[in-house]
Amino acid sequence: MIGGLLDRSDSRVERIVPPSGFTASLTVLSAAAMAFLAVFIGAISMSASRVADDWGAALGDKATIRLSAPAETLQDQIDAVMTIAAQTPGVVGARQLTEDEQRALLAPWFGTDAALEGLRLPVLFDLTLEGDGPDIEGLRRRLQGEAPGAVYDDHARWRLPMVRAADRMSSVAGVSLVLIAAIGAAMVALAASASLSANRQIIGVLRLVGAKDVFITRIFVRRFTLRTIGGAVTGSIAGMIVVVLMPGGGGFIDLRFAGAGWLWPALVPLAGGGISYMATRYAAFRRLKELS
Amino acid sequence: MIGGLLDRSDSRVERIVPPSGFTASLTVLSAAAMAFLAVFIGAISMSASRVADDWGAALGDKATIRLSAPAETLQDQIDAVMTIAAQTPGVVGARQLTEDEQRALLAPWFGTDAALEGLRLPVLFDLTLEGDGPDIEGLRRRLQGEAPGAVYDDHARWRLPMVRAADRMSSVAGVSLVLIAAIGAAMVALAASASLSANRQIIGVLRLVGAKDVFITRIFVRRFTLRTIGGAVTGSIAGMIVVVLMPGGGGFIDLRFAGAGWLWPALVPLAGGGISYMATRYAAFRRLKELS
Amino acid sequence: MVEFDSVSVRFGDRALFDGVSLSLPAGSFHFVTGPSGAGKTTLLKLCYLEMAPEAGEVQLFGKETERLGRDEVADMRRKIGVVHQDCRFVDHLSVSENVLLPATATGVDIRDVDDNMSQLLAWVGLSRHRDRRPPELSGGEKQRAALARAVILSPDLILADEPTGNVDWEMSLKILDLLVELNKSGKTVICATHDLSLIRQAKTRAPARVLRIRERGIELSGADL
Amino acid sequence: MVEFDSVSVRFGDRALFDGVSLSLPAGSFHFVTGPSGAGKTTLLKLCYLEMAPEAGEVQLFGKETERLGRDEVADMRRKIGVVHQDCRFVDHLSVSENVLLPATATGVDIRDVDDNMSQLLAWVGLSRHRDRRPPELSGGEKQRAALARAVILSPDLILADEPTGNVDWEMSLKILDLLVELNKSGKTVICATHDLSLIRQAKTRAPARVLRIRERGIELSGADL
Ligand SMILES: Nc1ncnc2c1ncn2[C@@H]1O[C@H](COP(=O)(O)OP(=O)(O)OP(=O)(O)O)[C@@H](O)[C@H]1O
Ligand SMILES: Nc1ncnc2c1ncn2[C@@H]1O[C@H](COP(=O)(O)OP(=O)(O)OP(=O)(O)O)[C@@H](O)[C@H]1O
Ligand SMILES: [Mg+2]
Ligand SMILES: [Mg+2]
Repeated sequence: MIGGLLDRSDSRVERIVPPSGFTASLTVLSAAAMAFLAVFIGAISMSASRVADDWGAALGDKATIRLSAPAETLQDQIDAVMTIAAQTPGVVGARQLTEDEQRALLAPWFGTDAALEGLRLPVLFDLTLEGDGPDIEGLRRRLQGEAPGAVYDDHARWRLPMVRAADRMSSVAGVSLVLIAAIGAAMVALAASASLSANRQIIGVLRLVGAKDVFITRIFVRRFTLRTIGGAVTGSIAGMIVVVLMPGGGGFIDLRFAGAGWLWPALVPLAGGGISYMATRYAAFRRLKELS
Repeated sequence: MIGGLLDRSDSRVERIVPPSGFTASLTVLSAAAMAFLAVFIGAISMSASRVADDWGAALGDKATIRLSAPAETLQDQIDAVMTIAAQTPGVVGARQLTEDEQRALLAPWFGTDAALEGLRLPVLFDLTLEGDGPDIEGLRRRLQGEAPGAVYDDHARWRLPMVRAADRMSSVAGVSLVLIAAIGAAMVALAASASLSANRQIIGVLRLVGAKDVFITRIFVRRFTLRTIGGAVTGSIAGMIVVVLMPGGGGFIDLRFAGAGWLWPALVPLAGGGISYMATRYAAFRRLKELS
Repeated sequence: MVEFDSVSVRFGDRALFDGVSLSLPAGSFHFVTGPSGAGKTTLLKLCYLEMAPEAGEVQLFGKETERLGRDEVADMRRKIGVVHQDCRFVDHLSVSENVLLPATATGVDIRDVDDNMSQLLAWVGLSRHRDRRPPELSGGEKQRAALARAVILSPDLILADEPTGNVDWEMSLKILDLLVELNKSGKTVICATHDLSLIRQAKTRAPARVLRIRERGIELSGADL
Repeated sequence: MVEFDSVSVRFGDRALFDGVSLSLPAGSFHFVTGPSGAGKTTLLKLCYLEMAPEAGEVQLFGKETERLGRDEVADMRRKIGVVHQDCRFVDHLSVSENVLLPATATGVDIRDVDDNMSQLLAWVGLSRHRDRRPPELSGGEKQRAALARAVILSPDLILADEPTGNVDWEMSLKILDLLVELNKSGKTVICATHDLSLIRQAKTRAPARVLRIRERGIELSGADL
C-alpha cells in the first residue's frame, strides 16, 4: 500500500481521470473535519480517563474515621478503631493523625495561631484502602457496636458520581471516535463512489481499450487516499492548535495533551489514510462490478 | 423559499436530473454529522455558560472575613471590620455569623454534638458584594491597619480560573457552532457543485432546448435542501438522544438541555435547511455561469 | 431570419470564417455542405448561439445577438429546433420524455404536445421504442429521435446537423421528406450534410439552395451541383 | 477468429438474432450491412464482448467467451480495436493522449508507439489537431481519431462501426484504404456500414464479403450486391 502511494505518480495515468475540483474539495474538507473531531474528542477522552483515574485512585485509596468520645472511654475507642481497621478486609493501613496534622486541617477556620490546646478535638484516623475498599455497611455496623463515637467517612459520597461520569464520558468519547472513523470511512467511500459514477464514461472508454479493474481502481484509490491524508493533516493540526489553546483549569476542562497523548494528532492522519485506502478500494471494486 | 420547497413536486421536472445515489447519501450523511455536532456543541455551550453564570454569580456575590483576636481587642476589631465593610465600595452588606451558623460550618469536623462552648472560635463575617467586588488589595491593607486579626477571603482563589475557563469554553463552543455552520454550508455547496458538474451534459441538453437558469437551479436547490433537512433532522435527533443519555454529575459534565435549550435540536435542522438553500443557490448560479 | 454580417471565426491560428456575410430569409431551405472539418457544424452553432463570432454580427429573428444574456439566449432557443451532430440526450429518461424535453423545460403543458409527439414518433419509426432509454437505441434511431425533439414545439427555425449521417438511404429520404414538409409549412430549414445525393434529391422536391463552405468563406451554389 | 454458434439476442419481446451461426476466419474482411436498427452495432458488440448473447456461444480467437471474468475480457479486448459508432473519448485529454490510451491503459511503453501514432494521425489528417481535445473536433475528425485509436496497438481484430458515417466521400475512400491495408497485413476486419457505394468500392480493392442482416438472421452475400 505505502509503496503504491509513494510511487512517483505516472502523470499520464493520473491525467486520465479529471481532477474534479468539487469532489476533491469535499473529500479534503470532510477529512479535515473528521480529523479535527478525532483529535478533539481524543483529547476529551484522554482527559476524562485521566480524571477518572486520578479521582478513582484517590477515592479508592483514602478514607477517614472521626472519633469524638468522652475522655473516659476515648483510649478504649481509639484501640477499638485500630483493631477494627486492622481486621477489616480492604483496609491496608490505619494511622491516627498527629495534633500538628489536625491543626493544619483546621487552619482555614481558626488561623494558624489559634490556641487549640484548650479544645477537645475529635481524633482522626487516616485509612489506606485497597481494591474496592471495605464493605462499608459492615464496617459502620461494627464501629457502632465497638466504638460508638466513631464515624466512617469514605470521601466518596460526592466524588463517586463524578468519577462515574468521567468514566462514562471517556467511553462516550471512545465510542464517538469509532463513530467518527466509521462516518469518515463512509464519507470517503461515498465520495469515491460519486466520483466513479461521475466518471463512468471514462471508465467505459478505459474498458473498451482493455484496461483492467486494478488499473482503474489504482487511480481513484491513490487520489482519494492522498486527498484524505492531506485533509486529515490539516484537520489534525487545527485540532491540535485548538486543544492547546483550550482553557486549562483542571478537571474536565483540561484537554491539553499529556505525555504520549501528543502522538495522537500524528496518529489521526495515518489512521485516516488507512481508512481511506480501505474505503476507496472497497467502493471502487464494488462500483466497477456494478458498472460492468 | 418555503413555498418553492413544499410545492407538490412536478415529477417530470424532478426526473430530469438523475437522483445520483452517492452524492445524495454523502449530502445526507454530512448534514446529519453537522447537525449532530451542532446539537452536541450547542449543549456544551449552553452548559458551560450556565456554569459560568452560576459560579460567576456566586463568586461576585459573596466573601468572608475571618477575625481571630485576643478577647481584649475583639469587640474593637469587630466594630472596625463592620465599619470598613460599610465604607468599602463594592461591598453592599456585612453580617456577623451567628454561633449556630458557625457550628453548622464546623460540623464535619467536630460532629454536631461537640461542645464548642469552651472554644474560642474566630468570628466570621459574611459579605455581600456587587459588581466586580471591592478593591481587594486596598481592603486588605485597611484591614491590616485597623483590624490586624482579620483575614479577607473572597472564595475566588480557586474558582476564578474555572469560571474563566467555563466562559472561554462557552465562547469556543460558540465559535465552533459558527464553524460548523460554515463547514456545513461549504459541504452542501461543494456537493451541489459536484452534482452540477457531474450532470453538465444534461445541463447542456436542457440549455439546448431553451431551459433558463432558474429552471435548472430549482431542481438542484430543491433536492439538496430537502436532503440536507432530512439529514439534519436525523443528526439532530441522534444528537439529542446522546445528549440526554450523557452522564449528569453537575458542572461541566451536565450537558442536558434546560428550559428553552430544548428548542435547540429543533432549530438546527431549520437552520440547516436555510443554510443549504442559500449555499446550493449560490453554488448553482455560479456553476451555471461557468458552464455557459 | 438568419443574418451574418462579416462574421469571422478562428480556432487558434486557423481562420475558419473570415468576414462571411449571409442572409437567409424566413421560409427558406438551405443545405450546408463542405468537406469534413470545413465548418458546417460551426456555422450551425453560430445560428443557435452556442458560439459567438470573434468579429462581425449574427442576427436572428431580426435581433442582434451579441450582447444577449443567458435567459435571452434561452428565449431565442425556444424558437429554434436543433438536431445536434452527436444527438445529445438525457440518457436516463425515456425516448418520449426526451422528445418532450423542450416542453418540460419551457413549461409548455405536455397535454398540448402529446398528440404531436405520438405522430412524430410514428413518422420517424420510433413508436415501438418510446419507452426505451436513448443508449438502447441504434445510431440511426437516435438521430431520428433527435429530429423529433427538434421539431416537437414546431419552432420557426430548424437546424439539422447531418440528420442522415447514420441512416440508410430509405430512411434518409423519409427524413428529407419531413424537412421538406416543415419547410412548406413555413419553417426555415438549414441542414448540414456531406451527402451530395441527398441534396440532389432535395432539389427535386423543394427550392433548396446550397451553402458550400470553401476556404474561409461560404459560397451560395445555385441549382446546379 | 470470430465464431457464432446459434447466437440469439432479444430486446424485450423483439428477437434481433435467432440462432445465428457464423464463422469469420482470421485475415478476412467483412462488411456488415442492413437498415437502421437491424442489429449491426449489436453484432459488433457481441464481438467485443460488450454484450453477451442470450443463447448460443461466441468464440473469439478460438476461445469460448461465455464465462470470462472481467480481467480476461480486458485481456481479450487488448487484441481488438474498436471504432465505436459514437466515438467514445476521454474529453479532457488531448487527441494524441486519447489515441495513446490503449497503450497507457495496458502499460505499453509510450515510446514504442509514439512513431506509430504520429504516422497514424498524419494518415487520417489530424496531425494539426493532436493537441486539441475531442470536443473541439468536428464529427468527421472524431471518427478518424477513433479509428487511429483502434489500430494504434495493431490489434488482430478490427471492428469499425460506421467509420465513414460523418465524413465526405473522399475521406471515406481514404479510411477504406487504411482498412484494406490493415487487412492485407493480416488483420481481420469487420466494418458495419449503411453505405452501399463504399462496399462496392471496397470490393474493387480487396476480397471483402458482406454480412447482410435480415429478419432475425444474418446472410452472407456473395460478390454481387
Ligand atoms: N472548440 C473548438 N476549438 C478548436 N477548434 C475547433 C473547435 N470547434 C471546431 N474546431 C475546428 O474547426 C473545424 C471545423 O469544425 P466543424 O465541426 O464546424 O466541422 P464540420 O464541417 O462540421 O465537419 P464534419 O463534417 O466532420 O462534422 C474543425 O477543423 C475543428 O477541428
Ligand atoms: N440495450 C438495448 N436495449 C433495448 N434495445 C436495444 C438495445 N440495444 C439495441 N437495441 C435495439 O436493437 C435494435 C438494433 O440495434 P443496433 O444498434 O444493433 O442497430 P444498428 O444496425 O446498429 O442500427 P444503426 O444503423 O441505426 O446504427 C434497435 O432497434 C435498437 O433499438
Ligand atoms: Mg460537423
Ligand atoms: Mg449502429
